Amino acid sequence: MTTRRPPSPEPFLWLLFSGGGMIAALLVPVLLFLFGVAFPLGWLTAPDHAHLLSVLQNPITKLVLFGLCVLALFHWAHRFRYTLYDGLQLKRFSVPIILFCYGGAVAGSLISGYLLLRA
Amino acid sequence: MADRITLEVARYRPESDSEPVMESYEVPLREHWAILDGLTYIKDHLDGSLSFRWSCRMGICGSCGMTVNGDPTLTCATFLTDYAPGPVRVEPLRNFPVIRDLVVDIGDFMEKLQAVKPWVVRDVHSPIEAGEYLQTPDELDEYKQFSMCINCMLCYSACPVYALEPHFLGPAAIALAQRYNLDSRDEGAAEREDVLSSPDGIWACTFVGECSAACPKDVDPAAAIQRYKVTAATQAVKNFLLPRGAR
Amino acid sequence: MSGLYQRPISTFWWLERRSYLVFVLRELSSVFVAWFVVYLLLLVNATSAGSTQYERFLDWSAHWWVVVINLIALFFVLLHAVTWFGLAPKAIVVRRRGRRVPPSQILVLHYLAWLLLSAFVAWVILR
Amino acid sequence: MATFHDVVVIGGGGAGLRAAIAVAETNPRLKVAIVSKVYPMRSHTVSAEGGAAGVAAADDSLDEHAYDTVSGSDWLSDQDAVEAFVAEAPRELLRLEHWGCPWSRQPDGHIAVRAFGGMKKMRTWFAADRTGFHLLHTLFQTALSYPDIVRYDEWYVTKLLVDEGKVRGVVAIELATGRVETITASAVIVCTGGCGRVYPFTTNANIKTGDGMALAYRAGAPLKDMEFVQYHPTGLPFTGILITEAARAEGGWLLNKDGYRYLQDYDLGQPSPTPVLRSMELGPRDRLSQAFVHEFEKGRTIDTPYGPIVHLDLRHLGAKLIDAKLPFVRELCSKYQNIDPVTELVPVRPVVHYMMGGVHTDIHGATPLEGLYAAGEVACVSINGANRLGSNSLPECLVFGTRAGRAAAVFAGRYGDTVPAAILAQGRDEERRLKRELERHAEGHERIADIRSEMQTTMENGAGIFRDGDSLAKAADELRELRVRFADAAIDDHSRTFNTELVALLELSFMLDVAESIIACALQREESRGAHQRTDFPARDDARFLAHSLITREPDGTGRVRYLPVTITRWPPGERVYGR
Ligand SMILES: Cc1cc2nc3c(=O)[nH]c(=O)nc-3n(C[C@H](O)[C@H](O)[C@H](O)COP(=O)(O)OP(=O)(O)OC[C@H]3O[C@@H](n4cnc5c(N)ncnc54)[C@H](O)[C@@H]3O)c2cc1C
Ligand code: SF4
Ligand code: F3S
Ligand code: FES
Repeated sequence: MTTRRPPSPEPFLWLLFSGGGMIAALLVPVLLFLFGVAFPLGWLTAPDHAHLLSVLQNPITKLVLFGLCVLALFHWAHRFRYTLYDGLQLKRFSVPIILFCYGGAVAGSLISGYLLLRA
Repeated sequence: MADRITLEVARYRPESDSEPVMESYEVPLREHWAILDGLTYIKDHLDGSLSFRWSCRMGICGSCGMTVNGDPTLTCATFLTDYAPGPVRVEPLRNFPVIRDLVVDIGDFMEKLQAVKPWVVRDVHSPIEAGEYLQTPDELDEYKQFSMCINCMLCYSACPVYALEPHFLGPAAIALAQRYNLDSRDEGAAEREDVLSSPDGIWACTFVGECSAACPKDVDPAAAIQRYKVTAATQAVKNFLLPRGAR
Repeated sequence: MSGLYQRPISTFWWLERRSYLVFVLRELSSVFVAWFVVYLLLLVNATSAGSTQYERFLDWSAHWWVVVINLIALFFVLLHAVTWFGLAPKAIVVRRRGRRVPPSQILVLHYLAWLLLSAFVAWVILR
Repeated sequence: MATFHDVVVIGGGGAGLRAAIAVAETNPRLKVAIVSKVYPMRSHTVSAEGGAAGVAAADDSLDEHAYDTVSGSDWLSDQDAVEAFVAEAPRELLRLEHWGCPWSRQPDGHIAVRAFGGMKKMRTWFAADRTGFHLLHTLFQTALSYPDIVRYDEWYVTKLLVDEGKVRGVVAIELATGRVETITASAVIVCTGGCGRVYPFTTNANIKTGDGMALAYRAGAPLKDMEFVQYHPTGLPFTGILITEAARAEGGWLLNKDGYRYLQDYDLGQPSPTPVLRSMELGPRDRLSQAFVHEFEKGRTIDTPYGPIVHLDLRHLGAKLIDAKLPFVRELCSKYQNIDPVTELVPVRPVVHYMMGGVHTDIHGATPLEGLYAAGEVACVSINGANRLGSNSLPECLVFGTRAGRAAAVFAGRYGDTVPAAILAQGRDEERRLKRELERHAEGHERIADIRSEMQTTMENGAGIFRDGDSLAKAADELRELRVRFADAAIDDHSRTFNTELVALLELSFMLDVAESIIACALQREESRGAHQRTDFPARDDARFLAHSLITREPDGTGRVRYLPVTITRWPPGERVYGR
């Protein structure tokens, strides 16, 4: 019998990171293009409020958006943590970095949950 | 084609230098001459005190890795004519301590290699008399790519994470662990897990992918690492969900 | 052993090679993914607060600096998507009838999924 | 300072690693060390391509493998050794399979075998065409699982320590620091590989400088059959990189400048579209290399800047087979020759490849010097006689590496770790000598590389594929001159850290010893047999020379040759017949 170390959180963080990376790659470009570029620049007319609200209030939409927000935030947290470690060589500050990144992701997830539930 | 080319070679003599200095040598530029032939020409005819490693000069022993014009390269398998008209900068492999001139210290890798248990682990070794363990060509293909590693260290030299984090297990060691994990004859995956799935193991790799780009043998260590991340993460979820006994 | 030489690593090591720079940019894309989440939540908040708030949001989003940020964000998010799909086949090994599905096929599948999903999302919103 | 190990193995190639594991398996209480001038996985075994012979197929038999080996050796091998060898080879190859060697397989999962030159049956195990690479890495990685095997990586052995006729250790330089250390032992196994670098054009790696042969020779052990130097018929011009015999075993043809399969003119059988075992391109290496020289003399080879060549034609094999079975050949051709064997002809010429001779041992790997063992290419048991068959060498490393390891373990187990004071004193003497050498040669004038390349030319001219009394006598004279010049060789490098020039100097001095022994043995053998072809004595002469030559070093440094009868058990000398 091999003795096991206490389970490390890394695999779970990595799963969240990967899930976020995948969903972000699949969904964010189109959403960002529409709402961030095409509508503001008038290339396409923005949907009217009623339609958007009805889409938003669909529980499936809420679920998908919630998943997107949580995973995307953890994706950011994980990647950004390593970017700070490696890109800026800040590994010696790993505790505050971890708190900032994953703490930020948790806080953001809570906010998104609240906002989406309320919608 | 000019018939000579200049090699700018990093010289480091620990007794007298505090850091490497570049020295230029002119060597013949001939067809079929590898960078290594240029270096042996220097050693044989111009300056016998230049130190570098080489042996097979056929790209299989893994001795002759150096940084050529900034890229990690097997010097016996890249050719002077490809760099004409020069000059060509030849430096020791990055990310390793330099012992002398173009010779680096790879002791760190040798320890990591041993740490991942790169040998067949089995609960019961069947006797030789029972014949070979059967393994179909498809099963062989599963791990074959990862068994091609010549330990040339180009991947370590290319990986920025290893540069910043010397404790990182690194591409080749992980690829070799995967070579055994994926071998149908091996049962040691669980024993390797602790080392591989540690913060200094696969999780330190941020998938820069330069290791695979540098690898002269198409081992694709980056793929080995990513595949193991999937395996390790699945395993962790299983461990988390299932009670201990049921595993 | 007398003096080993350890090459110092510059803070700007990622400028030394093009591939390192691409890597660092790829990693930075995560910041823009996070920015998008913020932007999305602002949109959600405005939409649920009623049509005037929603119109306000639309006006704000048309400010030149917001558009510039979003254009940059879009660039990074696309970089993220392309690199992500490019690397995914390395991690994923799919087997069909005992044979390994070639990585190129997995790549194509990813792009197909991307295309279909994007079209679907656009249809839902623009319908 | 001195460290003690029960058994010290010099060399981390196929033979050395196998021997070290055998010691650890035989007696786990023994401390065993591997001292190697390169990291073990860089040893030259890594370059072996084609495969390793061992009877595996149902239609094959040990006797047939033995007969092929004995006739291939032109009856100069010891048949008791050959019988032991063929019996144990399959077991060793299987053991390697159990250790993880990625042997190529048949669809049903069993080991696949291929044809090889001079072999009547398909019995060569292979791992694509990187057999040596996989074999070496498997052995090395398996050796890592034995915590009791201590390694001295990149340590260069300069001397064997002998007291009262017993070998009790070595002196070695740690290359990284220049530190000289005495490593004492109860038994020493020499596994330092061959000496192809004595010649100018060779498949052998830079490290194959015959160190172990010279170390043993200087310590008083005899060298055996040194005149038998194998030329491989297919090396790439310029680099000398080997195109494995497997290329011909898979169906490749040798063509002269007229596109003609010239081997049919040399009593090697008639051409057929598919390969026929022991015939044509699958004849033995000595005969194929000799045929090349005859073609050259008839003006039917092609001139290139790197000497005359013929062509190896693989085009009819097709890309699929080449990629499956000969991927490394394709890689090497495209990298080093800029050609694609799928569509183009591969230029090849004979190239020095292997030493049949070496340190004289019995079938347990023991040399006449107590406590000294040898295995692998450095040793001569002999199973190779006057000509080695392709793919017999890797299993030889395994079989006799194991045997030497076991014998040394048993021998060392009887000793304690007390080492005679005389040995330690010798170690200190050697340390002083090395220091003096460095100082003395710092004042020298001759370039090491010049002496080395002249020695190589001398050997090629004097003791090439064909030799005669005159060419050999001339070579002997030239070597004597080179030795004088060597005394004045210059070292530019005065550093202790990784001084590769000092290593080059020591290697050159070893090579000069080996070269002299080759010439001396070749001069005395007035017959033609296998790889030793005397144009002045073209016939085999069993009456006088069905015997091993043994050369020992006299106190004045010269070699004395005597003969030892060949052991014949079941196969009386006969005619070597190929293609019929
Ligand atoms: C290109 C090529 C292809 C071949 N293909 C085949 C094939 O297909 N089939 C086959 O059967 N045979 C083949 N051979 C032959 C076979 O590979 C070799 O004979 C065999 O590998 C020799 O193994 P070894 O263990 O004796 O020596 P090596 O592998 O040469 O190892 C020698 C070891 O000794 C060490 N050493 C040497 N001198 C010193 C010193 N002074 N101090 C410390 N250490 C020292 C070295 O570091 C090294 O570790 C081939 C040979 C060549 C050149
Ligand atoms: S993985 Fe590739 S680059 Fe890295 S050591 Fe192995 S062969 Fe060299
Ligand atoms: S370059 Fe380094 S970060 Fe990972 S993918 Fe390769 S090991
Ligand atoms: S010298 Fe062996 S790999 Fe280059």
